[in-house]
Amino acid sequence: MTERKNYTASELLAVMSGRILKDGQIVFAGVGIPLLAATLAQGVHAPGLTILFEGGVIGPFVVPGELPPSTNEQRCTRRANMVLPITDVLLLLQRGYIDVGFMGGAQIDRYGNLNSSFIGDPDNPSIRLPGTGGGNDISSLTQMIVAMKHEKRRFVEKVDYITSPGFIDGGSSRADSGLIAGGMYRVVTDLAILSFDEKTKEMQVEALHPGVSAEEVKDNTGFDIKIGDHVARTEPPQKDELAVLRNLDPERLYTA
Amino acid sequence: MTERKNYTASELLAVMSGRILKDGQIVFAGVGIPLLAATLAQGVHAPGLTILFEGGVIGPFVVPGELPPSTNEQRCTRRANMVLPITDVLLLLQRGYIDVGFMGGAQIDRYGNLNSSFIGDPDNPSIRLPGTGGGNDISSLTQMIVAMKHEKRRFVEKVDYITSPGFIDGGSSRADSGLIAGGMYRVVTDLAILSFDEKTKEMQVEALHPGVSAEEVKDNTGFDIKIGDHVARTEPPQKDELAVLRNLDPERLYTA
Amino acid sequence: MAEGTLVTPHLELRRKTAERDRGLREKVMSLEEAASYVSDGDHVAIGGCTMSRTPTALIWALVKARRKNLKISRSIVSSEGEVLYGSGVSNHIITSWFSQGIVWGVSKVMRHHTESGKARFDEWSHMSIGLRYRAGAMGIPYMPVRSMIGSDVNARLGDEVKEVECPFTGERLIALPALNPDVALIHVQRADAYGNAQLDGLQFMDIDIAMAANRVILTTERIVSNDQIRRAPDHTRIPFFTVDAVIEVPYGSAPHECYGVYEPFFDHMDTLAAQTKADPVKGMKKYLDDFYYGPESWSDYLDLLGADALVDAGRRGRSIYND
Amino acid sequence: MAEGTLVTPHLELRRKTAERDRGLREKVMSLEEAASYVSDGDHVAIGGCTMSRTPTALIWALVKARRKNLKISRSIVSSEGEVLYGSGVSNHIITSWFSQGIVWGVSKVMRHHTESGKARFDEWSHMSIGLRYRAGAMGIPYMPVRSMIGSDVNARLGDEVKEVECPFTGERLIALPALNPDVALIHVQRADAYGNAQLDGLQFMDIDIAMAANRVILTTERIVSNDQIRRAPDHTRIPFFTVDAVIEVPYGSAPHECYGVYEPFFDHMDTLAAQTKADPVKGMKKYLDDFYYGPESWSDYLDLLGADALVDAGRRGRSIYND
Repeated sequence: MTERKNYTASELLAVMSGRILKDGQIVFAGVGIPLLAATLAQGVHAPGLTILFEGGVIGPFVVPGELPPSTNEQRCTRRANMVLPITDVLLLLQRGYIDVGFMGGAQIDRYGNLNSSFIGDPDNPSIRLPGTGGGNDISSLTQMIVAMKHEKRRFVEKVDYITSPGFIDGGSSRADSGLIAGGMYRVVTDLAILSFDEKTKEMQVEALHPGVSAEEVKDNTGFDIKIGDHVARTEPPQKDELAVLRNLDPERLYTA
Repeated sequence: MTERKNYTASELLAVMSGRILKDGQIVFAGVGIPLLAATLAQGVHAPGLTILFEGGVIGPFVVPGELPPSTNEQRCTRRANMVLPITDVLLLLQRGYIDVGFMGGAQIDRYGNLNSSFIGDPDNPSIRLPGTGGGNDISSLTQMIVAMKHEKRRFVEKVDYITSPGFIDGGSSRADSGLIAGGMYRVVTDLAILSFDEKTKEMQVEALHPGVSAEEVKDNTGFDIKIGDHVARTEPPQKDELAVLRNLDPERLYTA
Repeated sequence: MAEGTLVTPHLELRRKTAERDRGLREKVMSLEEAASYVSDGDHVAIGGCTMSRTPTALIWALVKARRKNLKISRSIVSSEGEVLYGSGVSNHIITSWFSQGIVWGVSKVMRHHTESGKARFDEWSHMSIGLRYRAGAMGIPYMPVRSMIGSDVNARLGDEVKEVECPFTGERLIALPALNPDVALIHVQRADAYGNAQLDGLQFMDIDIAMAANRVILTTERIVSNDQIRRAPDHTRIPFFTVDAVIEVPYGSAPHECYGVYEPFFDHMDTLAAQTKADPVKGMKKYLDDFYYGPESWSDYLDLLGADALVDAGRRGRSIYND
Repeated sequence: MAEGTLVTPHLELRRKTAERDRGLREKVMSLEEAASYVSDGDHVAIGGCTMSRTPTALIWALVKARRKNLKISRSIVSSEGEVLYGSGVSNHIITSWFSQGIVWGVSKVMRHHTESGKARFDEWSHMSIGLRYRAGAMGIPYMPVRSMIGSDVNARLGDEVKEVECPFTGERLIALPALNPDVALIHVQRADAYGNAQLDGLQFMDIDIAMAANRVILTTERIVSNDQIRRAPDHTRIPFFTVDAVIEVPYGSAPHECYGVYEPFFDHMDTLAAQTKADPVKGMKKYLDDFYYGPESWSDYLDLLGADALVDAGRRGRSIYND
């Protein structure tokens, strides 16, 4: 990265993933970067974007400086259009009302499978992670955007455990397993925007962030990742984007 | 019947069936006689009886003189403990929370099967009746009390069509068909109280109403019905029972 | 729905949903515009139950638009079913019970159309209708149930129900096919311009119908601000993104009731029952001429009901909150 | 539940329900009496989610009563799971996510117990947990679902999930086994003495849990009259006949939140996280000694939280209605 950057890696993540969201979409968001990015998108280019939370919330407005600690507390319901039981909000994914699921990730592999359950052998793990929450449901039932730090230990050849399915073993294996809808759409990192090959379903570089080289991405990825010769380059975060973001999280809870 | 009776056949029906209900029971009731009988029971001997209506009502108080036209209008919800969607109130039957289903009947047969759909051949009926409503669900999923006029054309050897299952073909045929719970408990008529043989599941006379002879029941039943030599006899409607009933339905909408 | 397909395959259902504009946008329109959202041959689910929260104004608009061959489903069908049969808007109704109402006996109009073979009345148990909508709302193709087993209701439905075995207990159950209507017509007490609807009192099957349908047309006694909706989000029962059209129609269920706003117009219902009892064909034709084809607007229709009747029904309706 | 039986057979479920006194009767009691409704080895479902409407006071009473070997299920498990593991009340938790809360990182107490094999943490997807309760609430033995397919979450559950085929579309789905807990613990904003409960704001899975369970113990911020409940019956979410015990417990979810009444006690949660992060065993022991074994009554427990914290959490909680 260049020396001149006036934003943190987390801010870059929030801005870049927020830009992918389109006006009018219905987005099932986790807390942290996804929530910030979606709220940022509402403020900048997508006023008709609707956010849903796993706790049972449709169309809330997040109050700047009062970010919710999870998707299941009353702060998530500020000025919401509707609250409903958890099972029912998750069923909206199964019915097909949701355009995008948007969450963070701890470990991802070549085919976009996510692991948030076990590091190491699940029968004898070195770390027991908190688990799927709604992650498995979201990634099974809709199109996904994942925002995460780009580190070699997080981008692995094969996850230790598929908590939230991406394209499983690539090719048609996701649909073959019975997951006939949804799938990974984009992975947004602090280095690049990643997409998946239409046929093989392997992760590839869609665009590099300002000042990031192809080498840097390869070095921070635990598998061989395809980067085209004429790969696109993203625009750096703009003043208005950063201003909205910093107003939302003045204490830098999620954007330190 | 004797000359001295000071009540109508419908009042007799309401009183006799109301007496069968026990304090603390949860009763799924239809409008008309069932609703009157259940409200009467609350007023006389079962203050802790809870009434449920198909429209989605738990524990209402019916206002005397404002009887609801069906189980699906706001009059059914007066001072209710809870209202909920139709599907959910019916699911309480499937879950097993309901002690008794209580409804009227148009046509019944030897094994307690009810028909409220077709008179004659269903493919070319002489009368198309309104259909099951929740009757099929109630009789499939809980113990039943049916209140109806005792007439030969209503008590038939075999119903033209099983809308609400009783004991199907008798014996174990109900359970064999897959209906593992519930079944007919009592049929209350203006002549007698009828029960079902434990083994054969054939309708039999449990008790005769005041002044009614065994012959009279046989003459008004379209199949050979068993009456024991020492059959019980019900007590005539009491003053307090008739007073409560007449207060509920002063215009005799359902007790003419 | 493709002709002959009982259950919409999941990917087709998703495609239809993805095509809808589900963003937060105003969608207030007239009854006439809303009627154009229903095409001849559509499966139309009707909200409410019997004489409660019937979307009468929408049905009135469909009759006036001379819509044809609609397949109708509803929890319990009352006089609106007689209107649909009588006007030729539908000759196929799927429900659990069909008559004007218990107090008026068996509907002569229903009998006339079904016994003559002019129209079809498919009978399912009440809970089965509800669970078919619910499966549709949940995005699953079937729902296991313990009802209807062993009866002729089940037998008569033939291949439209299947027997399944629980893979855990071995218990035998019936699989009900999911129902995803092409259009749902729903009347509520209040909604905002985006379609967020808040229902008071009895809910019937309306929430499941809204979630299951591929289009939802909502009439409402009044349109309130989105701010008011957001002040009590736990009272919102239907989310805006399931709704495609919002129309403000005071007395939109008349002559049926709208919980807490007005009770049924009993005298009107008595008159209708009497004239169809006398002659189901001529009686219904007169009713349609008088109240459907005659009045040019919904206001004209209300004029025909009469101010006294409107006031009386309203007084009785609001009385639920007097206790 | 019979040992080893994943799904309670229908007739057994019905028998248990029939045995309960479901009549309209008062059932107000103390926390100590209510704790006796839970037996060692029971499957106990916990209402709320993460740090919201957790029935903390009931869990506190179970810890004090030294209950053992409870099998616990919940939507998402937070610090109450650390307390259950740490106190030995449970060594088997079934949930979709288990940590104190996202902002505090991965729970060291959860890690200590699961990585050492001292305790079991069965992971299901969030919707799967919800649909298992819902199937239990509906009285069906399984629910078909399109989630969990193809993942290791599914694979690791082995025979506890089955693949089924839709008899109409041929689509492959997963069958989730119905869950009918022995006991449900639920905390609400208000209920009457009979157990009619009205919940404000987020509902989580509480309604399904109450319907599914074989016993329900309800704590409530306040007990209101049955008259008040009857004035707004469409706000009642849990009907009295599913409830076996009612206890009035102000601040019954502290240090978690109760929607509209108080927000989480964040400082308390920070302190707990810091001391278990330093040492999951000693840190948890100290927490239990200080806040569970130490105070003799729930009032003593609230005294330990401190008046300032109670007032502050209350001010933040009520602020949801300030807009």
